[in-house]
Amino acid sequence: MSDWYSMNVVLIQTTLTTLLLALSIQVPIRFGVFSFAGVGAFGIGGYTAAIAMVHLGWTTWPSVALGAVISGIVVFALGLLVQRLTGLYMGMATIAFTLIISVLAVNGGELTGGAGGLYGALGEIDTGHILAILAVVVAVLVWTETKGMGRRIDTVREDPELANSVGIDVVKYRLASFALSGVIGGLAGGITTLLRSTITPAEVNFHLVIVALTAIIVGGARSWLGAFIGAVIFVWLPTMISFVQEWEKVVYGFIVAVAAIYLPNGVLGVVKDLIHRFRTRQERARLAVLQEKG
Amino acid sequence: MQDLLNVASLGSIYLLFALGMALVWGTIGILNFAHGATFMFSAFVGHLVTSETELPFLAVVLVAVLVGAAIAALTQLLAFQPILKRSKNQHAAEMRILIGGIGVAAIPLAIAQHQTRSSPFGFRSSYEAEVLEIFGLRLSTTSAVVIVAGLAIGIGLTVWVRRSRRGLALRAIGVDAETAAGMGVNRTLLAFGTMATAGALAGLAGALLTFQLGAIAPETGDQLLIKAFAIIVLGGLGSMAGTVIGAYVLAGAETLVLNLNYGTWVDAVSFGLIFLILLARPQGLLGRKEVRRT
Amino acid sequence: MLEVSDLHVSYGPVRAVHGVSLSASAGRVTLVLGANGAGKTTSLRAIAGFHKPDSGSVRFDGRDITGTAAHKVVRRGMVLVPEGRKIFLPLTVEENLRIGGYTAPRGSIEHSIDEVYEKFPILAERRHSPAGLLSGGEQQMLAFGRALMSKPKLMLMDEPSMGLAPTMVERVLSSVRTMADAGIGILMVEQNAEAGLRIADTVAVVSRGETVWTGTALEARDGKAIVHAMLGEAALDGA
Amino acid sequence: MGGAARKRRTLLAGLAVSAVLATVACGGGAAGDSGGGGIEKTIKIAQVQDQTGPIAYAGLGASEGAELAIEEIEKQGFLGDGVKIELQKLDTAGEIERASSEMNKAMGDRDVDAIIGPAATQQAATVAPLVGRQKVPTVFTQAGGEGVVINDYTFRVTPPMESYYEQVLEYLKDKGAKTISVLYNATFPTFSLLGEKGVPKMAKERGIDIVQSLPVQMTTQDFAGQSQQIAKKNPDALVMLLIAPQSVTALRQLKEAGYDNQIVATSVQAAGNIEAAGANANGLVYPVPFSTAMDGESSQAFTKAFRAKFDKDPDPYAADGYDAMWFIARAIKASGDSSREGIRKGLAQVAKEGFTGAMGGLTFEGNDARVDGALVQWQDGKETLAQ
Repeated sequence: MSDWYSMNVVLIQTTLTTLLLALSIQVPIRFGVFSFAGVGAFGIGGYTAAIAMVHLGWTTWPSVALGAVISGIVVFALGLLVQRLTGLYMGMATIAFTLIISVLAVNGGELTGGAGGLYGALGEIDTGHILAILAVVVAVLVWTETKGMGRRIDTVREDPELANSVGIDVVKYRLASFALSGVIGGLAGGITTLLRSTITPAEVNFHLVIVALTAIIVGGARSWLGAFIGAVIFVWLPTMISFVQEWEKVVYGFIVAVAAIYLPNGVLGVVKDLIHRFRTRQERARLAVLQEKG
Repeated sequence: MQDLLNVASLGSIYLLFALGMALVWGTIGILNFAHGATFMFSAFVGHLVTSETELPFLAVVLVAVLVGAAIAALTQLLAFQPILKRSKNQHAAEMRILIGGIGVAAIPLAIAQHQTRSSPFGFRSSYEAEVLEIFGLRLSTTSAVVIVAGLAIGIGLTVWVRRSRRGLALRAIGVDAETAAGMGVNRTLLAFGTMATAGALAGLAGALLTFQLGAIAPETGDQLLIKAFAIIVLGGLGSMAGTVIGAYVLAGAETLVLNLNYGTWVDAVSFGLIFLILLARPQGLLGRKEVRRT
Repeated sequence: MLEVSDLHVSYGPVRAVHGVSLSASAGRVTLVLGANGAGKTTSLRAIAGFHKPDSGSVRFDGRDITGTAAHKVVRRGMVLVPEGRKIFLPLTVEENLRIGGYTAPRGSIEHSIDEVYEKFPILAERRHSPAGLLSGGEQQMLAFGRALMSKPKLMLMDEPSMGLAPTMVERVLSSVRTMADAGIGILMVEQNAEAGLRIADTVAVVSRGETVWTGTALEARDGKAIVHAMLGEAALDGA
Repeated sequence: MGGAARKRRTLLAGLAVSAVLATVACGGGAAGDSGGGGIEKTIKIAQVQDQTGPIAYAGLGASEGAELAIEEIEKQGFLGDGVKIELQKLDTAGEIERASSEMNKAMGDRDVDAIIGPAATQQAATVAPLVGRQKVPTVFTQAGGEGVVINDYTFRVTPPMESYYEQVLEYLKDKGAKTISVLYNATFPTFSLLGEKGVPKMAKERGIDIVQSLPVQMTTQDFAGQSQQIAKKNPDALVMLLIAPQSVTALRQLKEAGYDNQIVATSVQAAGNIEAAGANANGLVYPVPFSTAMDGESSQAFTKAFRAKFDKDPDPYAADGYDAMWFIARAIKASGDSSREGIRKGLAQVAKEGFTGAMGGLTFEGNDARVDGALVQWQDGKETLAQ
């Protein structure tokens, strides 16, 4: 077991950081805000953490924390600016924000290391640390998914006018989703960077947006659990299908397309369906037994 | 003056690529992420064919147009149509269409990368670009063709969508697909035709741009995709005229930045511009006010 | 002209309609009454081809059209004026009419548009403005006009008076009568039973997914007690 | 810190288990993995490089070169009779994450004695600290950026571009060039370094004026504007530092803009990447660490053997793989020990002395290779040594 662990520790850690990144995109979508600023936050958090370590000589966790705080603030400020936008217009504006972050990094001179990026920022992070941080993040998200809070957020997403009329401050909820997405994205960026020891502008790109989006849609967009399933699938899929060798990417594309067609609510939806069906069958069986007895 | 000509040339490149994407997205509401791959693969097949036998200009274009139409038609038939059929409404389908497109796009990309080892490819054609010199301005014949084709098709499509019976039906589908069906519009067939047309446009763009640039790489399509996305949002979704204007505005902004010799800031400036325009006019330059929620 | 018998329709596991039978004929207004959720709208949509029925049959003009897709049903001469009017708001008034005439021969379109403008002069005045700027009543006129563009033999109407001011209700329903008098068959679902009964020829009452009573409008008006029982108090408020 | 200690413990536990497994599997102690001394009968080398994706050409080329080297090593009995080398290819697919997980897999496999590491700087810089921690000797090819050769376990056989770019400026000086323009992709690390620091410094030393410096981005696809600006200034030569597809377009548009003077480029143009430019590329000069046109004996021998085995011309990436594999083989012979530690010691020793390979004479600065390289000229689909 521990042999397996040491062989796959990178994949395990990558799964966790990918989950954080996916969550930073999923949170605003659950609030009805089509924002990809989480990927920009990933860049800000990563760069901030690397700069704090390389230039300021900070230790691991203060660097990560600084990254999370700064990206939280920046993305919140972005939220104030773009909150009026809807739908894909919001999507475009936040993608523009993300790409601008990348250009800033290219032109950041000594501070950001220019096109070559920053290297040598190797933090002291192990799987336990990431799990602990993730536990806190997930706990917060579970709270936003359950009972009253969950229903209020669903209303904000599905029917903002209704939400306003029943006294839910839609604007406040949406801004909160920006801040939350910024902090989570910043954490993802900081941890990923200090695990790898490097960050370059080329990483903070449209491709990362696609990775995160694909993970949550295929996994399930409405719950953190869906994002988790998506992260597991997309991090482990390449190793699972590496036997097809050079056609790996073809198989990958095929699997993504098939998932989009046949899994309307993602893998999580299928699992929930199966559980539901199983329960109803049990229920029916129980009723049948009762009726026979009666 | 020469700069204006360059803007016209670059803008027409963007426009040719963006038109097909704008047509399907703005009317039948399909944001096709496989458009870049369709574009690239049409040119790639052109490359394969011309490496067997040398072909004249028009023949290469024809091959690419047919391949583009075929890929898009297949995408619609095998991916998007099943998704639409399995979705309760357009809103639920949108995300899945996006992801489905991403999956589909991975397949031709992987094939082309594998075949070319990602080196750039061009055409072997009897056509040789010549440079025209008029009043001291230099313009290659290919650029001239690209400018004329871009403008002609852009204006043609604008007029067609605005004036023709099918164009009207397409716009009606864009507003409310079900009610349009109630008026006798065969949505499936029209969507299929529109996708094939958009694919043909992608193929045309693929052939013309490969002639214009000399060669493209398998990844070129992805880079254009994000620009096209920006152009359509900039111009206003659903407005073909907006797309035409958006393409030249983006090209103008980029050329301006390049001429001031801030080459590394090009993306920041063009996306910053889009950001600002969205803030000032959330529906894009010529977009309609009500934008469907996504 | 239209014979619907023993229609069954379900949404996934929910059986919305189980046993609706209706008929309509040229020049007559058939009013479908029933409480909210009785299955009226579902029946109409199934007849027009927006839902596939589980069983039962829809015969129109002597042909079985059960389960025929909506865009084909229009070509047969039957058109639905949907609940909430569903005008294409960003399109202009005239564009809305043109899309209504999508199935008509191209040569006849201009003439049909003129006819609609004659019937509803208000539309002619606003022909080039976006339909979204029209008032509720004007939008209902436009919905009628749009449906007329396909030269229908039968119009299905789902709550034409919904959300309109009382004076507007009168005008809308009287134009329904006019259309029927011109020879078009009308099958109309209407919550406002009192106003509906004034222009109807025949009445069908649907309750909990089944047709429970049919008769003439006269019988329905006289037999208020029966209808009352079927519909519950709310529906005939003020009657 | 606590976390690090825990990690070390987990790791040790992992190592212990795998050591036991290895012992059991080999029927007792034949395969020592930590300084047991001696050369094993089967030496396993993992090649963790792109086999698919946008830079697959580097990994695929290196695979071919390495296979050729293995064939020669085994045929010669270079490491003793019957000693086999097993090459395990692990695909990084152009992704940093994949690179680090595949590296981890290779490092976790105790049978792997040495690794040929990722060719992209970003991937290499990410895994470099890890191989230092896990003490697995790793030879990188390409990966010309900073942060790659950073500890005793990291080596690199491809010289960084700026180390052999001097000859380009020397060539231009010899040709009598007084003014040059620089057109460079500033978002590509190697080119931004060379364009902003390297070339200006080299030009200044030779009294050449840079009249224009035009940075572009990775996403730039149209060079009409820049071409016209360059044609207007009409410098004696143009230094063009662009990625493969950009180069093809720029060459065409420069010609169209009427610029006909000398253009010099980079090794990116090698491996047939410039073929798509057709006649527009004629006369283009660029430096390469390896070319089939190179007239050195060892280079010629490599080219000949490669053609015989694969029925095509070797590209510089094949030369990388070939030299990397020979580097490792020489290291094993030098230390007489095919364990990880033995190979590391051997690599350091061979690096001190240098050796002759496909790229000609390789010398090392620390663990980082330097070669003279060659300046080649492209003419009608063929490279010839630039005169």
